Amino acid sequence: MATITRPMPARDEPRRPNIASGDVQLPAVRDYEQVDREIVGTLRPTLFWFIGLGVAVFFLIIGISAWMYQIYSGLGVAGYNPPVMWGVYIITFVFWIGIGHAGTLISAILYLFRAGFRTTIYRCAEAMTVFAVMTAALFPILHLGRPWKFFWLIPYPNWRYVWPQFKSPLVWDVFAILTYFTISSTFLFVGLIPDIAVLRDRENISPIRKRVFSMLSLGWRNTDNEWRHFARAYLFLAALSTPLVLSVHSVVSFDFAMALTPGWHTTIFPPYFVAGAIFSGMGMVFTIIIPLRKWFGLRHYVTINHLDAAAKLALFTSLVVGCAYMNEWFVAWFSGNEAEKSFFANRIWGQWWWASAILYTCNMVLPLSLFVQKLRRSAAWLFIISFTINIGMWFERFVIVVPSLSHEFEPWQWTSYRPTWVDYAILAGSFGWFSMWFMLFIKQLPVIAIAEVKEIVPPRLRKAHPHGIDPSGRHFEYEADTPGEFA
Amino acid sequence: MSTEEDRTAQGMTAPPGVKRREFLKVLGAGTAATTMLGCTSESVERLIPYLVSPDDTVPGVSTYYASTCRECSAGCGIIAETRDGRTIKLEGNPEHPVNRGALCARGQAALQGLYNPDRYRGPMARKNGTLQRVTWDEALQIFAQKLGETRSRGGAGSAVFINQHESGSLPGFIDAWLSAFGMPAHLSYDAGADHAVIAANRQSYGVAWPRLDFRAARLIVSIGADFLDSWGAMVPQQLDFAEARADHENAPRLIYVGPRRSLTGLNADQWIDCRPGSEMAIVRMLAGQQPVEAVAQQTGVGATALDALSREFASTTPGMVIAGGGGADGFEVALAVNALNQSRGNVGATIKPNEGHLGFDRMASPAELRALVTRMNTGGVSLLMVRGANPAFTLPKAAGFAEAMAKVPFKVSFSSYPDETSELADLILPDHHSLEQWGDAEPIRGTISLQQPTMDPVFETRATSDVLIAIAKKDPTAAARYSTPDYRAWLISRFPGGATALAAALPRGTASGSLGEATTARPVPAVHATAPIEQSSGNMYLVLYPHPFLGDGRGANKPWLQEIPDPVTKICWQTVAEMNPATVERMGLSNGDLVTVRTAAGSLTLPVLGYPGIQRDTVAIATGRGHSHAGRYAKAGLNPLEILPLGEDRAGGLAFVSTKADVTKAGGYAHIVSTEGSARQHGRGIGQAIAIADLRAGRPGYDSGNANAAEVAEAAGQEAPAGQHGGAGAEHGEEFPGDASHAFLPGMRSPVANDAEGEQGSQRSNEKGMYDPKHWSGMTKRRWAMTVDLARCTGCAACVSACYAENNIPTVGADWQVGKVLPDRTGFGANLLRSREMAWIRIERYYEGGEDGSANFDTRFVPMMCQHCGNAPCEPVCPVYATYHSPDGLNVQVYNRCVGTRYCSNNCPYKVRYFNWFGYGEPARPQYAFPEPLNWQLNPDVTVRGKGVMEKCSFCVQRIREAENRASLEKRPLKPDEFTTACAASCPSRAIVFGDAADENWTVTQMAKDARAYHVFEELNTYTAVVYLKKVNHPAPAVPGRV
Amino acid sequence: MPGFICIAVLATMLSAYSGASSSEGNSPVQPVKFRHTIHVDTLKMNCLYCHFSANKSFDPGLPAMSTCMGCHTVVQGSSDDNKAEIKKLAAYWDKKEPVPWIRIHKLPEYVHFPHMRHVNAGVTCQTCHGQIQNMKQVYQASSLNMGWCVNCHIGESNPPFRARYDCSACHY
Amino acid sequence: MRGVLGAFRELDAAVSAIEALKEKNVGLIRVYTPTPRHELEEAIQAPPSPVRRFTLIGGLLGVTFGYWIAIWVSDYWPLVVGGKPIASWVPYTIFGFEVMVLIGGLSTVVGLLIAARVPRLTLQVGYDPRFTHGDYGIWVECPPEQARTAEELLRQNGAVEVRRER
Repeated sequence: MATITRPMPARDEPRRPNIASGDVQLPAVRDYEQVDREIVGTLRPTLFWFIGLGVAVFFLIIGISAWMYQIYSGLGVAGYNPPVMWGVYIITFVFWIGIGHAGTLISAILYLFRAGFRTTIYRCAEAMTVFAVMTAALFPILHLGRPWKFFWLIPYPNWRYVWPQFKSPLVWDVFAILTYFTISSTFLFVGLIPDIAVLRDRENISPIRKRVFSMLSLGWRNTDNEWRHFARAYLFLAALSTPLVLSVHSVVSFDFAMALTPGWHTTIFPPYFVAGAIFSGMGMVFTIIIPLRKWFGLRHYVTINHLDAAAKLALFTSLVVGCAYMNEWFVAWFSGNEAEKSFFANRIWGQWWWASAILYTCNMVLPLSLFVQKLRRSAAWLFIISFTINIGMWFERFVIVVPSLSHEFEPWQWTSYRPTWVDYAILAGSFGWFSMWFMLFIKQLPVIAIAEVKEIVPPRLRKAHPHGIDPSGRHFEYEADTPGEFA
Repeated sequence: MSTEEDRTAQGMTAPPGVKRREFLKVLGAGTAATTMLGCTSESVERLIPYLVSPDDTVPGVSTYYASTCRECSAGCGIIAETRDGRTIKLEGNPEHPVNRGALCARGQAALQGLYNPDRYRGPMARKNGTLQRVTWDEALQIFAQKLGETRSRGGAGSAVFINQHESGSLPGFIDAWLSAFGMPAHLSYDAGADHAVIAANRQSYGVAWPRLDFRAARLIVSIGADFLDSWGAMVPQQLDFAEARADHENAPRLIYVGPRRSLTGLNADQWIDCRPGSEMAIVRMLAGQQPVEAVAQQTGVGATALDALSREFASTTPGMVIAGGGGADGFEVALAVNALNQSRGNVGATIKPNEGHLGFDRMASPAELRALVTRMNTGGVSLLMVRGANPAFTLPKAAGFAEAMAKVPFKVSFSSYPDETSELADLILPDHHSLEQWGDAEPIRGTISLQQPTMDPVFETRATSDVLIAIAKKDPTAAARYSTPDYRAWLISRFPGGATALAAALPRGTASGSLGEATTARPVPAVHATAPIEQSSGNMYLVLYPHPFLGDGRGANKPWLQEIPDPVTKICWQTVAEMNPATVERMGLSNGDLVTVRTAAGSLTLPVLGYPGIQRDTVAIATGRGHSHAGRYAKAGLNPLEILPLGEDRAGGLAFVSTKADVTKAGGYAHIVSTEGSARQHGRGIGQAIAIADLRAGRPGYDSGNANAAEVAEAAGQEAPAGQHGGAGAEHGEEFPGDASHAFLPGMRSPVANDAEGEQGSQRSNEKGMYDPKHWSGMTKRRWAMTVDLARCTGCAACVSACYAENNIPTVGADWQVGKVLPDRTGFGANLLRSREMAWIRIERYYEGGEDGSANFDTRFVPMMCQHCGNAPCEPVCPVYATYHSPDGLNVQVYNRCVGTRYCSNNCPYKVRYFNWFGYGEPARPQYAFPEPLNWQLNPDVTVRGKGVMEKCSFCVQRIREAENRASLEKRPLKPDEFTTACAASCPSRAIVFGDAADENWTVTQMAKDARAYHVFEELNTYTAVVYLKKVNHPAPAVPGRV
Repeated sequence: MPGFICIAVLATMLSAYSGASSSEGNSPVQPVKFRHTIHVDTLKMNCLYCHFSANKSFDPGLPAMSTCMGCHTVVQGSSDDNKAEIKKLAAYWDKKEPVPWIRIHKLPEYVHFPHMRHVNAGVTCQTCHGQIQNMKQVYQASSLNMGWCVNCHIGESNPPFRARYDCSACHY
Repeated sequence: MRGVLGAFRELDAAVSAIEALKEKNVGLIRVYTPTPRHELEEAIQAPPSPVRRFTLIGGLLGVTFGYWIAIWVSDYWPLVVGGKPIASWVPYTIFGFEVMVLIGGLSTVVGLLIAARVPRLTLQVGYDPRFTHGDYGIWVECPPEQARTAEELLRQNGAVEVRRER
């Protein structure tokens, strides 16, 4: 798991160089002790944090009570309007699952690609993944007509002799999501073990935490042996997670692609969904990491260079998604299929023009601004963009789910759709649920991977400071690039 | 079928009324249809045995009683399926000469009258202002006493008895009773009947209603005569018409003349959209008494069309001209039309007076009731007795019946249900429902149609006839006339052959012979004639028409009739003002905008609906809704009779089209409660049609060969008829194969069976179970399938109501069924605004052509139910096998397995799956669709679906299994056409055929091989088990006479 | 995997009391202690004498009070407690009230069980209702859950009586 | 077990100490480092980790189970849906894959735990909390007679603290 440190650019290079993502450094972090001090310091609860947690729980309670009401009186309380049989719940399900993709992407795929900028943001993203999947997993159950029967989707021996129907994309979902949840949470935990060991050994930790941490750390001691196997295991987990990330959202996209509904029945969905998922994930990462680095005073860990590199990834995925949109239009026109054509006309110019407009603006047009380096390196702008991305991606799913169903083969059954307060309450509740977990996480466990940060911090040497050392043991002069960037 | 002795042995222990419920429920406990909650209730359930078991009834096995339908004056024969003491389903009586086994929506809904939750539980008397329950003894006592007082005051002569018109012995019985007390003969009143036509017929033909032989005619010109809606005896007329049209070669062409295209109008090949009140001119033109130009000028119809009409009429024999529509000059028009028929020799050929229908004889006209109003106002009425009829609602508000009635000293109502009239009564002696009492009808000369109780009374009601006898027995003078204990005995005493003959006749439901007196034409009283419509003021002509189901408002408290969309407008639970879309646009309105319709008599504010089938200067409103006191469901909608000025035609019939009205924008908006999504097919080939010429020439002629029709029309130099824009048609012709694929027809083998043999799928699956043709269960030997002949279907929605009755389908439109969850959607039909209707079969009504606003558009009625696809898209997406394909070709929905992902519905191209959004079957909920005792009607063979599960058409699988069970009990195989589905059974057009398509001997197999056969969305390779047969269009001939 | 396992476990637990949960062994005390032992075992009465429609209807049929009194107007019982029970019955009859028997064998409403098909196929009453002729007080002998039905239908527990095991044979 | 524990401030000091110890091959060496460094890896020259075998076996088991459960269940109560083959292997690939990843990933973690001998209950012998903080450490497990040499080597190479443990 080594992020190779290399010689720094010389002083005469431009003031704001376009840093290769592999070269992102932490010039303001001088030694291991500083890392421990600063990151462990973030765990002290603040009043602001308690308020945030309170708000999250409040929204969660709203959502839960709405759900109880829905279970009691029936799904009719939600805004379903047959044949629009899926609505806000499925939209939100796909939305959260999508967000859940950035984490594993950053921690696994970028790890395989040795992208240096992942080091300080991956822990956050990974936690986000786990919680997002936990949120998403609620919705398939929540949207059932008889939620108390959800376990019939799980293959278990029963006296009925009846098993799930393995040709149904919904059963594929069950497997994909459970696998994804298990693997990504395992991945998160494995990465956490050395850091928990660090926390365990620090003096300024309360005794209760110390006990808990010593249990969680599994008696980790940082021996060479442990590190050796750890590196291997981590590599293989990454290698397994990489195809998993791609597969999960492909499977989710099958929910639609396997149906013959116009607008769903298309082969482009898997790649299109995966790209969209990563895009939305990056959006959420920004939404979370930018305030965090400010409040936790970690701006010299998550530097502008990190954000810059991440923004490039977001830009790329946005381009992929945009390409997919245009492809949809083309196919609708080129196929000459009557149903497909009229459905698309209705989606873009008809009944649902406003939803499409929001979608295309937020996902195709605004992200183009990231071509401008100035904007890419402005935390404020990235924060704004991250919001539009989240909104845009929710509406992408809306545009996929609702207009297709409301304008199908049977003209007699063309309808409209309007959510009720129950839909909105449960949507709000899902955000409450997600934020609650995240709030709890950031004050219990390090939001930045201590051990991995230490890797890219220059080790202490008997020679004079400041300098780094490369694998061959050769010393080189070390200096901060782009002075003042983390001021 | 059983005779009446059997039932009298039925010793029912519990008293009638609600207490009786539990006892009945557990009787059928083995198959009791209570809500499916997904788990057995651990609560202690009781099993209550009979005290003395009835000899003929076997618990869990239905008994069938033949009787007579009293929902309208036609007098159809019905067969009541009774299970464990509850009547659960009505079917037409196949051996009955009137309806030959068919039954209309209103007939089906008779059950909801029988089990109506708002029925009077027992007799009531007005004590200090309010109606209160009393015992029967008290009630009879009060009645007898009042009678005595009236007579002692010498008021007997001024007592009045109004009866809901019916044929048979009862009218005579009542008159006899009245005369015994020295009272005048009763008024037999039917607000739904067309008095003008009846009077004219009697004058011209000597009978009230001659038989219309559509089969003999080659050209039918209907001048506002809606013989498929509610004009005359609907069911027999529809049977004959469908038969006539089914013979494509010699089918009569139907031309409809009138301001509004009713259901009949939509079934016409051509529509002449004349102004209201100008029908006479057209009749004159046909009679050659008036030049075309003048008529064109007067009617506002294109001269070319009129010219073509008159030439075609002149050159086509035999023809048939019929009139109706309730115009102010309805009587004159009808007379003129009759004269026209006589002059052209149609009488005897196509119009057969001597085979007339007797259902409309001896009917009192509204004029007589209006005369009564004047008498009541002047205190000239001492005692008013009303049975069934509801004049306070069915007469225009202007008539002031209610106010006048209040002036009558004592008013007795025999009505079974609360209504506007009984609300004003001082004493209510609730009558039995027609399914609970004895009676007879004589719809056809020489045929007695018998009416017998099919079950014990639901409530503590008494047959009015029995009440009258009881009263008479209290009275010394009158008692002598009544030897018999009750009306049944009285009937038997007069029945030719007596009890034995009656017992023998009951199983068939009919007997030859006659009970009714000879037809006597009633004297027409002085009529309150109205001025010609042109003289009234207003910017639009006002046309009121009776709702096809609700009629004069009788059915308004039956949720089925409120929920099943109007066949024409597809409106439910609501009253709207129909105007031509062009007019709506011109007035700067759009659908749902509120308009105020103001006449001399008052004004009404209601939402506007654009309907292309209306003449441009006309606004039309349906009557029958907007009750104030007729129960919980009847509150829906508005009553246009409130703004109808009092006016009668020369025969004393009510003039429904007698005035103009001022239609102005009221501001505000109301959602239109309609099940219609898009009224256009957008070239999807759902309802396909073929021109007769193409059919003859064997051309596929996709989409009614409109191109051809257009050419013909051009040749004829008139605007092209019937759904052209053949361009579109041709274009789609390339997309969807025009001719039907019989790819799956060889033995109609289901692809499932093929797959089991590996022909389609892979051989990887080593276990094929019952899908293996060699499997011992042999289930793959059958494939249940259905054909729907669009050339026969008139869109009357009888099938829909039959399906509601058979399959325990909940109605969801009542406003309390929505709760407070849809703030923007409240009031009646709120659930339907989110298109949550549950009808397993629906009638889609598509327009073809006429986008330019021309009068001639073609209408396609497509009954759409689950197509039971061989390759069903809904099946593979269900995660729990809740829907799958059974080896005998059914697309099965297993309710108790369904978890409610609703994915199946998303994936259904036909959109025929329906979801239980609320607990419609759970009594504790506001959404409960079967409030006590409506739940008595629930079919025990069909599970009542619980909250959160999907449901859909099952091809009446319960009937399939029942037939299989019967066959196995009798140790024989199924006989071809042995049974059929509920929709097919009730269809008055015989458009639906159901059966085993894998067996050559079933009719369905032959039907499916018709050249017109096609599958909806064939290009999706769903291998549907439902085969549609294209509609056959008869465009106007190019040259005079038939081509 | 933990997630997977615990949900599966939870599911299995839930399934225990979901669907047609088994009330096997349920044996309530009836208002009148009717003795199948005496009527069937000792007197060798045919089941169809009382349950008259079991061979021609879905519903097995419950004997009318008149059927009971047909014999018990004369038969007064041998032992004392029998006499007592028969008196109870007579009391009901005099009051012209039916005996409110407590239901023991109950299938959910969404299952349609045609008794006549089974009886005519030669399935004995005992197959499902247990050795009822030996039951002093009737109890539910079989679980009556779906697996139990299916075992017979697929011809596993009782090959000669195999029948179609298509869902729509019973669920509609 | 007994031996000598040395703590180092600097990385290169620890590296040289390891080389020295290996040269004299004094006892078994266990190195503590706050974060993995290639310099140390090279100095130690440990064999490759066995974890990969766990991953391979787990993955193979997973894919087999995935396919098997799907096909077995379909054939257990054959019901045709949408006219498709009762056991259609193509979609079942999804189960093969997902379960492969699941079992594979979990067995990898199991492999890690087994190979790295965690979880362990006691940390006391030959360990110091500072090794998770900033310092490097070397634990030389050796008989007492060699302990002295070890101590000297460690000190020479700049150990900030050396202590014997038993």
